[in-house]
Amino acid sequence: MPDAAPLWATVVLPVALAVAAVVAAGFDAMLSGSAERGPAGSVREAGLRALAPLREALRLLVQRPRRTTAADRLLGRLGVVLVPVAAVLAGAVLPWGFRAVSDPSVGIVWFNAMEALAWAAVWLAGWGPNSALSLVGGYRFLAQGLAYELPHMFAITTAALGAESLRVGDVVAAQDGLWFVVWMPAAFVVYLLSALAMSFWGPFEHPVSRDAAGGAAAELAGVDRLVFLGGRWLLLVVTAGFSVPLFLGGGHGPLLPGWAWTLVKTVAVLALLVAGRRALPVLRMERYMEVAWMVLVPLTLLQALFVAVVVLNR
Amino acid sequence: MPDEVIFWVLALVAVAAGVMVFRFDSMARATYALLTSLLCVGGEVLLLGLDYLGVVIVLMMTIEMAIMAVFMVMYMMNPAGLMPMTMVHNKKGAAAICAAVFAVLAAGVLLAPWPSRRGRPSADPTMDLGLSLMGPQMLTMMALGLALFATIVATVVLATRRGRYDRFGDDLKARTPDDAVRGGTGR
Amino acid sequence: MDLRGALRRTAMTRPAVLAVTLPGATELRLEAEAEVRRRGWPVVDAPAAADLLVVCGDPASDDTPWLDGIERSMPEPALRIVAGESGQLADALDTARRDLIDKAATRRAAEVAEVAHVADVSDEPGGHEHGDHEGHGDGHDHTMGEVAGLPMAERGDDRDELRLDRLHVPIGPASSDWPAGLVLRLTLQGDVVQGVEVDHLPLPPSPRLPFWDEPWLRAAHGDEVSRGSAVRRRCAAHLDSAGRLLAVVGWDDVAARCRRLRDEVLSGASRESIGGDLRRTVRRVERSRPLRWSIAGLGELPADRARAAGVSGPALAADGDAHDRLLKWLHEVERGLEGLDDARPLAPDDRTGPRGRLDGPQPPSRALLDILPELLTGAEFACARIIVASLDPDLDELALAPVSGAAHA
Amino acid sequence: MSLELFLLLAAALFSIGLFGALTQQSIVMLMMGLELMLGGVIVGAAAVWHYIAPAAADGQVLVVLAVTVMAVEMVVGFAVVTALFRSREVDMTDMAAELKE
Repeated sequence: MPDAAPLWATVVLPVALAVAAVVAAGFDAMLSGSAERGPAGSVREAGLRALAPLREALRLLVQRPRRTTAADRLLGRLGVVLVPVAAVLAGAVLPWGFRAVSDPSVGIVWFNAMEALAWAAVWLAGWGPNSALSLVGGYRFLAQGLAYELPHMFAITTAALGAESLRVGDVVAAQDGLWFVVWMPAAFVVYLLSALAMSFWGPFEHPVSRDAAGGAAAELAGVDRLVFLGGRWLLLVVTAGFSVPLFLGGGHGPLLPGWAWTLVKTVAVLALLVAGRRALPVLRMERYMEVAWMVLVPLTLLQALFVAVVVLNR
Repeated sequence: MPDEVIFWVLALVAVAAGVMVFRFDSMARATYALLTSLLCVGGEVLLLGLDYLGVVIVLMMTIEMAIMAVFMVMYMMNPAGLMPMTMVHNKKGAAAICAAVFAVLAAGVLLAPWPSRRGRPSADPTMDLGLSLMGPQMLTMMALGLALFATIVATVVLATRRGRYDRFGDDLKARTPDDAVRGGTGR
Repeated sequence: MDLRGALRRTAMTRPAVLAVTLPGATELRLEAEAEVRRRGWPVVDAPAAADLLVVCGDPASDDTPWLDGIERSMPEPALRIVAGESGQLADALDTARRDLIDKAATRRAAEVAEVAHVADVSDEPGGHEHGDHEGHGDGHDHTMGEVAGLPMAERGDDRDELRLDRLHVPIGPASSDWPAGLVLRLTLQGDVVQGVEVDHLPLPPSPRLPFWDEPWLRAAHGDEVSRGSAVRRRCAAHLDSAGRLLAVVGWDDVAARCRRLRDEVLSGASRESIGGDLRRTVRRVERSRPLRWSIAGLGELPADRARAAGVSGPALAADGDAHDRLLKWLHEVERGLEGLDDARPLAPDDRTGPRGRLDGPQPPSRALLDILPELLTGAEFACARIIVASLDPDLDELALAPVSGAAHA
Repeated sequence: MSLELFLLLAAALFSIGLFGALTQQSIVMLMMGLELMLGGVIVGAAAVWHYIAPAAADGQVLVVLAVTVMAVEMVVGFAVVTALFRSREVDMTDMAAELKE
């Protein structure tokens, strides 16, 4: 059962998330490296490639910040900083084993509210520099938000419905026997899609994609860029990690202790997302929007209905 | 004691941001000042023990303001506020009216004999709310649902200029809609 | 050595590269891409993210202002190098890295530079200001004109019958995955392209033949060219175009594979060594339903319209949208695999280059440029980029005088 | 903290919102004033629930109502602005009034 986590967990949480983000980014860099330069010949070479994100972070720290003419620096800065902050705040309800930093009675809604902050953040980061392409990127994320948010909400509501509670700890407890992914597969898949969309990463990186010279990040340099793009990885880790308590049974599992199961499952989900990214081009919202509203929304509603009927008859 | 401090901080920020909404030249800043103010309102609601409603207010207002920013930039003059300008009418009269309204409200608040607290909040107010909406307040819930549905229909009708005859031809027989942008379901 | 200094040095051991290619420097671009990739330096797409600006080609004096603009909008420590001739690039990059490390190590107290430009720098100030628009009636005493030296947007009718702000945004010549030297002056409303003006950097008369068309042109001049080398060039050209389109579509993985294959084809890899990899990549693109879903219907160019516009080559043969053109390229590449090592001489009257017939009244890329406005108007920005990449005009060809034999074509 | 303090905050937000709604020419800005007013209503309703009748859910229902009204009001406002803008390029109340003449 959920216990309150000790105070030090508050400090450890951002660090743990950052480490996970670096590991995930390193894995991604290794896969990209083998696409660009062929398979790594040696373990050392592979290791060097995996270090690329850290090297990149150091490089950005050394870069001097820059600003653009007539920029709205206050809002731009706010947007940049809000991305990692939203990720960490959402991570506060993420149970590690059976303990989260905080397990409020409406944890699931809290998680959703914090990720909605990313909407505001990306738009602000795009608006701030007063540049056409970065504003285009900011708007793309709003469109993306409109497309993914509704199916996403229904997906996580389905998990809450299955557990008859909005508390994350209760959702984990309800999966003691059967994981939710078994009887809510549609919600799980939709959740994974929206996890990518929310962290505007991979197939959903249109707001920061190359065709608009980096979109919302087009004018960010130095530390700003590091915080923004690093925050994106944090968001990915948090949203991927949250699928574990929601659908994959949290810390439940044989033999290993709860924290180990959480770790294993989170790594598996992240690896799936990072590797799966290779198979997909970027999904543009003008196409995805229709799919989201015409297919995914009814699908998640049916899933929720099914779960509701099961819960009522149990 | 911490509650007291949080209350005052949130209250002052809410009021200050509320004032700034109408003082910023930049539409983006005005929108986000309003968001700040409403997030503080959400915080106060959390402080009063309504966890669910407080978080929902945070969630909804964030999304609402993010979308509002689009419309602001789309339709407003001078969205970035690069040129100082005023777009108000009847400022003095309005200020007088608002001061009077505030004075009356404040007097009412301070002078009214508020009844003392009856009952205790239940352990889970969210549950209360749900039971109430699905029970005695069912009518409210249904009315809200209908209103939201009517709003969706009405706003789409208002905002779009294209109907199904424009999209599927006069006899509605076209297999794919004639849209400016091709959608994703391949119809 | 202090720790901070050491960290600064380490940070710049792999500087981020922004490569800008000038018309006529395709060969240098390929060399630069291969060299940067070999070193594992990050390649970025905006000046804000870059440390090192690599200019491929010899900049004319007209090019200086916009190149300066890009350099100014790069965050310190920043450096620009010009790769004017092939074979010197490795040394130039080594020197640049050393300079960057020195620059980073001797950094002064941070003073923030103010840059006046957006990611895409053109040779004239573009109206990239999303600011005020024309007066809304009376009673508002504000003046129109410029703010902070930037012109204001004005309003105009748009696709959805809303009169919204118009932005004039020049795209190119420094965009990544973009035809070298091409400048499109877009009129954007939101991110919908409402108007396009096709322009390009000045094309200096060059003694060099357009890289992608070289074998056929040399054969036309009477030089002995083997069929194999012509096929190699065509395959590499198509792989280059496909890689570019896939990069714009955002499928980085396969784009990188196409580019690696392109370099291997050019460097003379045998059919056996690359055949398997190439076929796998082609199959992968062919079978990808998400890719088809994503770009089908973009830039529809039926054959009759293409022919009327003077388009020849794959864009005509594909007879369809961006996805068809991509598959056309890849199928031609796959077909060419057989003839990679064909030593027979190329017939002098074979004038079908990678982008179309070289003996027409105008170079094939000219026709591709001419149909751009028609295809781009009304498209969204992302779609416009995809359409341009799916046609991939080669501006080197514009400098080409009509090939002898064109008179009776 | 007391009921009075919360209600004073609610009154302040309401009055600021009213000021905005009365003075702003732009329809979108006017809506922002309305949103602020409703924000005041929310604080008031929640405070009354907490300090007077915590056992009943009526206060909470009022908050739900206010939040819904905010959403509806905003959506309708945008739709009206879009429609007006499409037909007349008008986004201000004064100008919409002039159209009547």
